[in-house]
Amino acid sequence: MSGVVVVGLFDGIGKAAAAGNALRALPLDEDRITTLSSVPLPDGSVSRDTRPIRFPRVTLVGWFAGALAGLALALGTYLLYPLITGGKAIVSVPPTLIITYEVAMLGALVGTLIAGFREMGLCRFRTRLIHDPRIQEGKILLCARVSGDEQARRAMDAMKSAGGIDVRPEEGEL
Amino acid sequence: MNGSDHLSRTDPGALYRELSRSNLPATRRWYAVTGLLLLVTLWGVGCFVYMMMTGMGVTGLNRPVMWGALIASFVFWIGLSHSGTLISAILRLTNATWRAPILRGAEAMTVFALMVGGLFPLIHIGRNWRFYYMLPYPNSRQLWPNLRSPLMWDAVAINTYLIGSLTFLYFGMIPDLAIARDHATGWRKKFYTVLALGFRGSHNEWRRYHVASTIFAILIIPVAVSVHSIVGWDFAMAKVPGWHSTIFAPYFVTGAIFSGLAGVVLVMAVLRKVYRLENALTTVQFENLGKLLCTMSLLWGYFYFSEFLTVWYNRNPEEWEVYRSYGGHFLPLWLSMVVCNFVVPFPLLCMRRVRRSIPALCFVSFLVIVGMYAERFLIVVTSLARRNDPFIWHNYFPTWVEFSILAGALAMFLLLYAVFAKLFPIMAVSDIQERLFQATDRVVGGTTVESIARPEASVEGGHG
Amino acid sequence: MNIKWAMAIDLDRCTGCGACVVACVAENNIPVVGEAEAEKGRLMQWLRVARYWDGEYPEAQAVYLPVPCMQCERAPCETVCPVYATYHNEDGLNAMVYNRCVGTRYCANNCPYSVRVFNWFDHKWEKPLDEQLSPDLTTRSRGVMEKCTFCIQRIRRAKETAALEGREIRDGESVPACVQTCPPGALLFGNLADPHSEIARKLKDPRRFRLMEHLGTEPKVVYLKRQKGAGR
Amino acid sequence: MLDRRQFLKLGGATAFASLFGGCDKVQRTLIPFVIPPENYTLGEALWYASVCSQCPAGCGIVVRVSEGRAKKIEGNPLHPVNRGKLCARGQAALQTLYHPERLSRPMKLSGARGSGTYAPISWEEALSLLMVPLKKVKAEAPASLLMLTEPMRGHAGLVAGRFMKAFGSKYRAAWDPFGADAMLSANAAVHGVRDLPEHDLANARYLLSFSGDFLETGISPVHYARAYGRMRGDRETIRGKFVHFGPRLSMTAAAADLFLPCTAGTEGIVALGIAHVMVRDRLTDASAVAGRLADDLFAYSPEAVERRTGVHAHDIAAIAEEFARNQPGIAIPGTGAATGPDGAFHCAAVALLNVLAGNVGKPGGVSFPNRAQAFAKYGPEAALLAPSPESGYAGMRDAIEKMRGGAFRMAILSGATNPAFTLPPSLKFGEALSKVPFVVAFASFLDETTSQADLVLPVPTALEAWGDDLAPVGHSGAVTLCQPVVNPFHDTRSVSDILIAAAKELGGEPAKALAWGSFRECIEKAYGGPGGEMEKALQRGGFFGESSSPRSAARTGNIALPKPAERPIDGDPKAFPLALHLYPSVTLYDGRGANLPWLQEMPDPVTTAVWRNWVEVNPKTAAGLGLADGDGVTVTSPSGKITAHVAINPGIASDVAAMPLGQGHTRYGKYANGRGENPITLLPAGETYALQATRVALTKTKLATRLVRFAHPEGQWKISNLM
Repeated sequence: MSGVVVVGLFDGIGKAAAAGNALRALPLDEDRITTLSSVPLPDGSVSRDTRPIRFPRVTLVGWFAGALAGLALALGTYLLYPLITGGKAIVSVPPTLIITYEVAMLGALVGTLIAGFREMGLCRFRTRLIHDPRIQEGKILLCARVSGDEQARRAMDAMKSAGGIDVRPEEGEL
Repeated sequence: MNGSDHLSRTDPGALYRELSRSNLPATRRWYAVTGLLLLVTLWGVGCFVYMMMTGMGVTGLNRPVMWGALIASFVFWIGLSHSGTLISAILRLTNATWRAPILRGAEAMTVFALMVGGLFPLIHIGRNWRFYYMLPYPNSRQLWPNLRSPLMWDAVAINTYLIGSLTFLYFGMIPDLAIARDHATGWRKKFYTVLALGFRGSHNEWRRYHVASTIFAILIIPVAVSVHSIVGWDFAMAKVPGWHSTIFAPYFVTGAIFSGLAGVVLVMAVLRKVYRLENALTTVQFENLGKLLCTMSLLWGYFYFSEFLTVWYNRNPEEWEVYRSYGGHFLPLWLSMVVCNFVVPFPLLCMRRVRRSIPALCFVSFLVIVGMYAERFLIVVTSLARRNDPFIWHNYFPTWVEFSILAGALAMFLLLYAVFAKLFPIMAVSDIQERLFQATDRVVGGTTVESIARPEASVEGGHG
Repeated sequence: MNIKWAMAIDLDRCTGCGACVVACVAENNIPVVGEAEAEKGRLMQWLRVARYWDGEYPEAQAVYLPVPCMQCERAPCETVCPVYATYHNEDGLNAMVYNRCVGTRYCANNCPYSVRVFNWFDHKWEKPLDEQLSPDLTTRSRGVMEKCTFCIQRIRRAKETAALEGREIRDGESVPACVQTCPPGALLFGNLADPHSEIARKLKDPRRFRLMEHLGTEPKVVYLKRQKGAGR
Repeated sequence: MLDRRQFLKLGGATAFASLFGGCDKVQRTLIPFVIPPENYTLGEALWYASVCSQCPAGCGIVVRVSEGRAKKIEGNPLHPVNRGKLCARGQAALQTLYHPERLSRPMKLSGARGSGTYAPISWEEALSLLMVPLKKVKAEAPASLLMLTEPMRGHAGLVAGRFMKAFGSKYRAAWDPFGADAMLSANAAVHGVRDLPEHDLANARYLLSFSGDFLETGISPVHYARAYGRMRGDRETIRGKFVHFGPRLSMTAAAADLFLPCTAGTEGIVALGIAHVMVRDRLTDASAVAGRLADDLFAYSPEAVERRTGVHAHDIAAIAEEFARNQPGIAIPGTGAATGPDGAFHCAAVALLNVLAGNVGKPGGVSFPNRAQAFAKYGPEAALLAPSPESGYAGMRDAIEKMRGGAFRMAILSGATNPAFTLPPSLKFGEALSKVPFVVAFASFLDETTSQADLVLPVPTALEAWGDDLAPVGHSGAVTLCQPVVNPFHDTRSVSDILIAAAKELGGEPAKALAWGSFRECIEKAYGGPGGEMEKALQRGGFFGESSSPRSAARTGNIALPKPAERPIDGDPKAFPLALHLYPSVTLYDGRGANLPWLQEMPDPVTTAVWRNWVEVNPKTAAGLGLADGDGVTVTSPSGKITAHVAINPGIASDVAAMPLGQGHTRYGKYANGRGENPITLLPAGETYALQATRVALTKTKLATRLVRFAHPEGQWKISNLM
């Protein structure tokens, strides 16, 4: 999805919101507009997140994968090394539950971490990503992925007229 | 919000500079302090190596006191690790607004306390160089761990908790690392660039970041509870009078949170003082921690009383001998436990003046730390020293080797913390920014109060 | 043949003389720790003769209680070992595999009888005292737990002899060193699973009791109470 | 799993295969850690029979030998004395063989006399050093040779006795600190037999012990302990009852059904009180107590006895009745009663009870086997092979006096009884020995006595030597044979071998008297030589077949009761409030076991102390003196002063301080030295070797050492928690 991204810095959420509205009026699809900011902005204040958040399912998958691994570890130990201890049965349930539970939680945590990273699009060190460190001074970087020079020009106009600073087209991924 | 054109009421750049003072280039004093800590750590390591080469006999352990100060410290440090992540997770979930300044420090405490605490079982085993016998991997010796052993439960649980806490700490730190990256120059720039993993603050990132944080917070709470429950079960599973008690799991968790809170107070006070974070860490945070501490003191007192009552009423001779020794050989220890954990802290913490005075709160927290260490020591040692067969009773006192290792562990914890604070954002800058962003002053009648605007609760689904 | 080794200790016969202790030390390569270590509570003897006082002068009494490993049927020590260093062998004994032991000492904590001893140091046998070491069993290195084995090496030898002669092991063919030497014959050892063995008959005695029976460890060491007065 | 034979078979197959098939069959799997190493059996062990020399009881042993090294000592199951059983001291005898401080080479004095510094020399030099003065003494004054030994039994005694006789000296003193002098004279007075009785405990229904120590250190502890066990549990419906009188709750007393503490030194009076009741209540056949005896007994009414002994009158009466009604019963005196200044009186009073109960010569009673019968063929020399179990104290005193007077030009020392340690220092044995110009010691270890010699010759331990033995009790006429169970570990020669060699070199009379090539030859000649019967006997451990016919007691009526000695024990009761009760250590015996680590580390049965000695006192007495358990005290008697630690014994009479013998060595190697002080120091040099001969005072002292005990001071009272 590489292409030209028009970016503009705004020093207030009101201006950014106005620019966002102008972009949407171009028209530009909701999923082509996003913001970069140092604090999370409420959804819909400038841009709206249209992609459903599905990765919590991976947490569930991780949990079950972990549970299976834990169960396999516990049962495998009993069955592969069937040493009688304490005069008790070879397979014992409560320790199996504990091990299963702990490994399941581990699976869920690791699953969430990996899925979270993927979903957030982190760890893309080789791709050129749109960024402007000035957001750390409280600015909001409004980004709009445009197709074609015409759309780019109109988008830049819209941003500039909404009070954007340093409005420019950029090559890179969002 | 409110039509304000400012993201926040303070200059974010200035805010970052204020909160990241710990990351300033190291001063001579910093080198002196960490150097000293390093020396003490190395001394502890040296004593451990000496113990390993000579034998466990250099400790004060004996039959029947086969576990001593090292295991008490294990329980203590694992307990200390509890508040950080647990509190942070609970506060995150409940959206407590005052939480932001203490999150990072508390989470870091969890990780380092776990790292230090997790070393103790390895230090204490008789053949440390064979610790890998406890790892499940195929080998020609036909060795495999016995998962019936509570020690294995412990190993698995602590492992999960350590990984979870590290994840929690790191994940929560990513936006701050991004901020740091954008401010940094030189090698730090590269360092933070790698660690921030390309986080930029896009709307999608923020949204998913919040969801993932919430899931982590949800996941880590049961893990934290289970870890200290299992540490409690290490003891409760044993046929040792004084250990074999059903109340141990919740009792240990309570004690862990209690000591952890005291640890958080101390760490926060030190951070506040050393890095001049008075603006971020205000009396609000301390007072709230004080209130929690007061609750936990009461809760601890309740649990201890419950435990005591059952044994006292039952007068099972085997268990009663353990309690009798509280009035005998172990009286000083028992007194310090009760006084430092309940008798002094509870009434003091009921006073607003004490809660709002940072030195007073630190004093109480220190007492609690001492009291909780005494409690761990008492649980581990006394029960063993008064075993079922009275003929072989034997008392125990740690030797210089054990004291050195304990000192080394404390130094290691502080060293890790000092280095961490030097390299990483010790204040959750983005959380503080977020809070300031959401806050506004509102006139209500004749006064002006801070008002918080909350984004809609947009988290869908937790974990399964 | 089904085997369940057991020991009977007749407290009515035991005089507390300690012959069993030295026999055990001699048989099992048990190190001498010296006065300083003894003071720290680190005697290595696998078998102790506990001496309890009871009553006040002039009715004071000394009660002797020899305590070897109870070889519990439901052994609390076995379940807690993270590396299976101690487990149940085919004869129902708590076998200890020194090689596996990493020294968590959990087993010792979980043993209500406190009969497990730990090698706090590498114990040395001053030359040429090492010549007395029995080749039938190893010496134990530091960091390893050890305990009474019912002299498993003697059982092993007797079993091998029996196997070579193509028969089953006979009652009394193998007894631990302590039982062998006990001057008043207070100790008796045998196969409880064999209804004709001496021990099976002896343990029908109504005086039988087991140490800390309420803990449910099902010890295979059974005591016979002291009697009072003449006659039975 | 492989056993040895399978392994050998496999080994053979492997060797064969490797010739033809190459070496591609290398073992690839390790021995997994699931298998305990004890499941592999290494090599075959051999068992050799011999005799135990850790005390004079003469138990038969079998020694397990593996790869030429002795590994374990067990009782010889065939031996009549111990029937396979063995005590702690016997088990520990193995450590004498491999003791790091054992003498391995002859040594010549290199420093001042008595300094204990020696230089190793060769056997040639050592023998010439021995022979030159020996020849000179033989030529000039043969009567000035002194031989100081422990009592030597069997042919070793014969060799030594003949040697001295042929040499021309009559000064052969044999010293045994726990010799049964008092019991022998009491038996002579009461039974008319000057010998040790055989107590048939196994068949007795009632057992009265007066300070008896028969289960721990008495004449034959294993023999008695085994019989005691049988008395308790071997009969279907009968369980022998055991009542103990004595000032101290000892290990033996602890085994009793009823322990009745009495004032120190009053055991005989209690016995007479019982006798009084038996006569008064006609519980005995009156003919036994005709004449003077009845008059003598009149004074010992239970009430009078209660006043003197502290034992309740009703207890005495009840026990007298029980004793008389439960036939057969036995009354036994122990070391504690026999080693008082009037030990003979106590022993006689106890022996009288056996007579009154009519148990002499009956199963379950007391009998007198004929010990001399085994060596009857030697005629008058039989006494050399089966010496009477006396302490030889008179002989020692005489020898010391003569040494001091310069009567001896040469002394030969041998044996483990260590007179410099076990005799009261006030006898000045060491000083007297230094007056002897040349002293040669035969020893395995340097101790307080042997370290005063000019020449020390290493001897084999009992496990490496030939010999024979006749046990004092329980032998049933059996002669035990000793053989070297292992090749001598060091280059050592036995006393008998050296005496035989010396006799040969001296020529003349001695050479004729000791006409053997070696001591082994002497034994072989005596028992029919190699092959045949002796070989079988060696395998079995001795000649156990023949049993001697018991002698009946020579006297049954008209018994004269010995008068209680009117000598009070040393010390003014005001200055020295406590009677000192010395007893042989259960672990160290007379002190010879003190250098064996196994014994030092075996907790004492009563105090559970290890590695050090102590003084036992009653808790009330201790509290009265301001002493707590474990405190250091100075024990002062009129004759000396030592320090020790207090060990509370709740079952000891309140006017008694008890100490075990055996510790307090100064020159017995690193395991024995510096473990407290020798309580013998407190004893006066009396007419008899009396251990209960003085009173002491205790004063609190700070000591650098601590008394280590196995038992927890609080926990040891909590038996109720356990049962």
